[in-house]
Amino acid sequence: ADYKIGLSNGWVGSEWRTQMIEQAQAAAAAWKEKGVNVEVVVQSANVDVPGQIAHVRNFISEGVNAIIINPNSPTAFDPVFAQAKEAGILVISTDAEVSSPDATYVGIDQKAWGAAGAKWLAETLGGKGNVVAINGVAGHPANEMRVAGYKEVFGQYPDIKIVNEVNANWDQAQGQQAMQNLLATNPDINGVWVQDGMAAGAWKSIIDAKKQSSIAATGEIRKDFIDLWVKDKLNSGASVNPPGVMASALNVAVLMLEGKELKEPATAGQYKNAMYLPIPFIDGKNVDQVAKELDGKPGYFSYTSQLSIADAEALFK
Amino acid sequence: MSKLIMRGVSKAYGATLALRRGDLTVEAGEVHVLIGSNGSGKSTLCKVLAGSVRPDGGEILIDGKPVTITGPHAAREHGIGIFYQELSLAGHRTVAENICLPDMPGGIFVDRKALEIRAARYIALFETVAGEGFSAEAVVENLRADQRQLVEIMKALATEAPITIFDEPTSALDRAQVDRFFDILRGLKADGRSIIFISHRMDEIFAIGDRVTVIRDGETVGTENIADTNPAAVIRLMVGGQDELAAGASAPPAAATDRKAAVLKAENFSGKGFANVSFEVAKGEILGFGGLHGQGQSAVLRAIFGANLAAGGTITLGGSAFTPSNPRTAIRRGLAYVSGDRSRDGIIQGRPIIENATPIHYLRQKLQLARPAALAARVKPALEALHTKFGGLSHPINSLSGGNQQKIVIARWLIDRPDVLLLDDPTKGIDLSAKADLFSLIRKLAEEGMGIVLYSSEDAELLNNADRILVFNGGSVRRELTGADRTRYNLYQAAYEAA
Amino acid sequence: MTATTQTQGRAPSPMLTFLKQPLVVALILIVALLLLGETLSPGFASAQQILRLLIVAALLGIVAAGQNLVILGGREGIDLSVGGVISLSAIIAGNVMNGADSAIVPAVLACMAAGAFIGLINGMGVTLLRIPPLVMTLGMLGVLQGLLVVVRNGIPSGFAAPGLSRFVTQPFLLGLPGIIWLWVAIGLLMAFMLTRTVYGHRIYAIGSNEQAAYMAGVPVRAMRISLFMLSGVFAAITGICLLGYSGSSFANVGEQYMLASIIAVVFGGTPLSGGKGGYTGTMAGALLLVILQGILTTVHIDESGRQMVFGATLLLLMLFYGRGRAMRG
Amino acid sequence: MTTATISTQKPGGGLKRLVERYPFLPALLIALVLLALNGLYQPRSISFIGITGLVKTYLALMMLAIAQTYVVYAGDIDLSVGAIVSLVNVVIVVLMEKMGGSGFSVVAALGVGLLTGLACGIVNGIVVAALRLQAIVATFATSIFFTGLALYVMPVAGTPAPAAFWRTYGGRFFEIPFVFYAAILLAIVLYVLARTRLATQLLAVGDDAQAAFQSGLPVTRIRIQGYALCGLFAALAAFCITGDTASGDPLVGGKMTLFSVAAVVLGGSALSGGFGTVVGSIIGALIIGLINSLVFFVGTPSEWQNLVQGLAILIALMAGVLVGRRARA
Ligand SMILES: Nc1ncnc2c1ncn2[C@@H]1O[C@H](COP(=O)(O)OP(=O)(O)OP(=O)(O)O)[C@@H](O)[C@H]1O
Ligand SMILES: Nc1ncnc2c1ncn2[C@@H]1O[C@H](COP(=O)(O)OP(=O)(O)OP(=O)(O)O)[C@@H](O)[C@H]1O
Ligand SMILES: O[C@@H]1[C@@H](O)[C@H](O)OC[C@H]1O
Ligand SMILES: [Mg+2]
Ligand SMILES: [Mg+2]
Repeated sequence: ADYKIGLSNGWVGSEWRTQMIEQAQAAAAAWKEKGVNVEVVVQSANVDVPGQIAHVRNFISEGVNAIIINPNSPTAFDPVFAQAKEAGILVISTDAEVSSPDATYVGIDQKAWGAAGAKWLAETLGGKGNVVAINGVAGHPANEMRVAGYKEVFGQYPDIKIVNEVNANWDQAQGQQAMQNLLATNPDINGVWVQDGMAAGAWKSIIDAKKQSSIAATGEIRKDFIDLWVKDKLNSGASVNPPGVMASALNVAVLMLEGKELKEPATAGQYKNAMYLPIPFIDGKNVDQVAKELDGKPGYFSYTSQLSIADAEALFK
Repeated sequence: MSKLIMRGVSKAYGATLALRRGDLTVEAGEVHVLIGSNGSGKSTLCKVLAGSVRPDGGEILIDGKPVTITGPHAAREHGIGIFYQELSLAGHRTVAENICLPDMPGGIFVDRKALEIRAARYIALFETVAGEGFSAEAVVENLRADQRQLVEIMKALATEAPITIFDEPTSALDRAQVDRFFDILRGLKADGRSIIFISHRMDEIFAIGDRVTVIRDGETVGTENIADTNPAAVIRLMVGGQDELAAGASAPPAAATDRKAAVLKAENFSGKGFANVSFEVAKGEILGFGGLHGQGQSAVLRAIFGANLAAGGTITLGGSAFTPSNPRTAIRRGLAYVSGDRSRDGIIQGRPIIENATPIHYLRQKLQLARPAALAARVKPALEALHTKFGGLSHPINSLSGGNQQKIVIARWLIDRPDVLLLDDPTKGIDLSAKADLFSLIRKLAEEGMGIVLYSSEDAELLNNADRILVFNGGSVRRELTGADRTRYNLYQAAYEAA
Repeated sequence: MTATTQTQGRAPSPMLTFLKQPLVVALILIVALLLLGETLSPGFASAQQILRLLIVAALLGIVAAGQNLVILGGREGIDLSVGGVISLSAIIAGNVMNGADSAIVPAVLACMAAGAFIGLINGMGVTLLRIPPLVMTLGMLGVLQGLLVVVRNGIPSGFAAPGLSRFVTQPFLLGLPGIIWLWVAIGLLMAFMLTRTVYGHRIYAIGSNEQAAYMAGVPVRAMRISLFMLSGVFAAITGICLLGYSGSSFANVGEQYMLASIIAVVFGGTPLSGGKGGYTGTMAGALLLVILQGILTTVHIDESGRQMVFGATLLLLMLFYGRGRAMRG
Repeated sequence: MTTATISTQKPGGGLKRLVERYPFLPALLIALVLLALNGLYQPRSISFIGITGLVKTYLALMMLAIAQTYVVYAGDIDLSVGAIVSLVNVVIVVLMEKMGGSGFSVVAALGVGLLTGLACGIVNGIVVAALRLQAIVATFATSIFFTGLALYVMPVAGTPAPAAFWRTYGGRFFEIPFVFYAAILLAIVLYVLARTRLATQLLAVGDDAQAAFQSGLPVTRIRIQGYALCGLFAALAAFCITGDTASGDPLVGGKMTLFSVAAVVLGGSALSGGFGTVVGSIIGALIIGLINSLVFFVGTPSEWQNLVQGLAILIALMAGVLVGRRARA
């Protein structure tokens, strides 16, 4: 059978997104060996919410079999997804969950992602100390879920005190500036919970302040950071949100188009439509291994993983 | 009881005292002329009355009752209408909309019909003299300068205000338009309305005024009945002690000049607004351009200077060919151009006097650095030659009156002597003593060997100062007046023929 | 009218005139904000921290120099594309030097050339096609954002050379890093250029009255194009420094500088209408903005509160400067 | 173009008058060409369903472009429109939810939404016109403030709008989609607005604010009214986006601001004020949508899409400005 799958990405401000699309395109090509022709059509550009709704409408016009979207808003697509479903199109969101009952989410649990980093940090600090958090864009659902994740974990450690939380808009330089301001006014920081995209910046400020031996902080999954981590023996740990999530979603989508049925229906998450992928974790124990795997990749390349076709097949009856 | 009394009105702009003690009494049914040299405070006084300038002190009585005018809108409610010297039009709107702008008929919605009827009434007043392209539907931006001034007049008339101010309403109008306007003013007067009228043209003042108030250095120095005075007396009042600087009656120009040494020659020169214009200017000659305004005189000058596009013909400068392309190349070839529209073409608002005086010097000397001391040494003599009054070279040009601003702009051309000086109605809106300074300087420059082309919208200026006059009509030269032919009669005849 | 009457008006007291200068206002506010920051979060005004704030302010101040020139040049001059130029420059610099000190010079040259080229296109659009600057540079920003994706795709890496990082973050002379000296040098150069060179006077001339400048032989178009090119070059320099600051380049580094650079200029007393103002004020404006953001980072409140306070404070500070003239004179 | 040759006037005379009267004609032409190209590459995109989808999707941006147009008329600009959209969106969604999602709650919430937009507009108007702050920076500051408020009202996206609301927006009556009724109603409202005294006054202020003031127009009040109208239409844009997205999201409008400015320019209005039409802005919004779709339908590789879009918009912006001016000049 032959399928046409539309990929929509509404923000191009991060290399992570480019890698996400490239991996998804490669995954589609890999189906050829299985005798399945998967054609992908991509819409990827900076758009506002109406612009990304238009992506979906364009895919409907184009007559695709499935749409995989990294959505600019969790809730904005309910009506248009309903329309896609009416047109017989399978809709899968990835990287950020959507509220639509007509879509399935295939990606990581952002809350668990946030919790994993927090857990590592709390344990590394021996369950006590002053912690600051540097977050992405306030109000952005992925950000808020991650925040909920760390709050839950830190809540379990009475001796861990969150002394400040700031937003640095997933911008590395802003993360660096925020960290520097926090360091100046909170000389007794023990730990930093910071999201990817900004952790490298935060670490830069920690190193500039010569506090890398006394502060533990979460890290990044980009190769250039992993290299630094190894070289400077940083006390870091990183939850992995692999850019391969869209490739994973694509493999799941093809199997669904093939008419296969999930062993366990996708009912997780706040919207009861999620199927969560595993979240790898990098810390001192495996960082050398990760660095080796990333050898030869460009600096902005993110450590990644994805469901192979076989992995995906294992999820279906 | 007087219709309007203004007493002791004062206004300072920062360090500039624009108005010290403005007194003005206007009766119902009179045309009251306000006269004074540039920067004496006439417009300021009027703007205080019209509500667009907030006075620092003084009192205003209308019909004997003291009033406080809080803004232009309030002024209209007190029965004051105004023609602004710098106009107050919306360029993209139509003539009809502009006429009715201060008071659009209708409520939330514009009553188009009423608007058209109201506008038509005022447009009709000038129907015969408004010229081509003037209509209720015309977009103001597309109109000529005189037509815009007419729109502003109509706008002022449409207020139907008991007191209407006209602040230099005739500066861009031609004779026929002025005549029509004066007829209308006489009608208003007959209806008992009060008119405040400002002009620098003595003939107009005596043609239309009933009384005249003279204002000098921000202070009212006297009011006379027009019938009881004469131009010389008014001028004496205006200039205070310096009465030797009488009106534009400079000596009749020198006779024949050496025609062979042409510094500027135009042959079949054509472009937007003019065609097949040919002439020569000799070293030491002042060549006049005359005729009704807007007949191509200004366009020719701007095209030679490279500021307007030329379409055909040849220009020869000092014996070699010259293709006008932009002002910069023209300046490098020794051309100078002074525009009467100083706020558009001349002054660099808000910048020091020295920066306003030096741009040509920079270009001609290929300077890269601006060393204040060295520049001051060049600028000062040029300013002194024009009797320019200024505080310091680092003061902003805005601190000067219009006439002195214009002198700065002229001075910038004199630091490095040009070969040819193109004067495009250079005295528009500048006062009599400044004019006298300017023309004596021009004559001196000519005597030193400069070739000068002078376009003036004032006939007296041309007749008194030009050695020869080319009369323009419809974009080309109709007549050359030389020697004893240079009479007002000949000038008008050529200007009006077949026009 | 004589020279003496010109100056007889009620001259405001010299003290008041002095206090009303944008630069003075900004400096007073800077001190006040530092004190406020120190009160709210002890340590905020420590020497080390002020030094770090200065580095961040220098990054902003350098782009703002170009923004300032474009704005001074008038005709609604504004450059919204600086953010895109910064990002592009950081990427180019990272890839050309790729961690090698020996490649810093070629990297800097490449970035400045790219910045100048983008400025050239902006300037040509604005002058030759007479596209309003806001429109032209907004369109250019869209193009650059797209270009970043394309360029990024084919490019291996992007590391700052250690020398560059040291230049931005490590003490170089008198305890101050190179970037601060660079900023000071740019400040001196700008001041000299604007007050003592023909080029500077011409900037004010075209900004104040383009038509008059043209009639006085100023090469208006060439001037305006050169201003956009300078803006591109300054943005490129910020891009390079930003690479040094963060160590590696990443997409969209420049985004936050677009409106920030304009605000710094306005805080410094240069109105967006052009022809008036200067760079010294802008330097203070950049510092002011960075300190304000710093304070907001260190106080512990909700992000919604932070944004409301930030927005309101910006408005409040603008009341000190950028107010337009009253209609009624 | 043929009109020019038929005309007895000098070349361009007929076209000139046509464009003077209908300044949006060049934009309309561009939009029609784009529509045809979309149809050529993807016939279904211009089917009834396709067009319905286009209108449904871009009605919000059209509204926002209209909002922006009224301030641009007066020579102002509003960089907070996107933030107002977000704020109104979360306010109405939260209210509808709090009041139980009945038909009445929807109407009441919409009323409050309009008031919210109006209030934001008036705040902008006061800040820009009464306090005389520069529009670009001042409305940027208010946009930060409004975003903070939106985050306060709804810290994270997610609350759904009641079905009664979005099913109406997405539904059909007598086989005709609701949005077409909305479009017709909008056309009538705009026609009526164009005849108001305010529209003419805004344009007169945009032409020359000082002249308008001296003519006795209450310039400050007029500009505030322009911003108020802008706020109202931003609220309508929020209704549309809520109808099309059926939910609340405190960041939903953020990116729309610059697109609204681009749409206004694409539509042939002058950013300097005094000249333009709302119809043009509506077409401008459509042009943006049509370009985005066309880039996809012609099969542009993903990494090139943003660049091609950016270039196409830049070229369309230039074309709009150039054609409009050439015809008028
Ligand atoms: N807005 C202003 N700011 C600063 N100074 C001003 C302003 N308006 C006028 N002045 C100054 O006030 C003085 C009086 O100007 P005003 O315009 O009233 O003169 P005027 O008599 O109308 O002159 P003119 O005949 O040239 O029109 C001048 O010195 C002028 O430079
Ligand atoms: N006829 C004119 N009158 C007034 N201003 C003009 C005229 N022509 C052009 N200008 C203004 O001057 C600017 C510069 O025009 P100009 O040709 O010649 O540029 P330039 O930069 O001096 O020349 P170059 O490109 O050789 O450096 C234009 O953008 C325009 O605003
Ligand atoms: O993890 C982030 C992902 O969620 C976002 O969508 O893109 C950037 C990544 O850093
Ligand atoms: Mg005057
Ligand atoms: Mg040129």
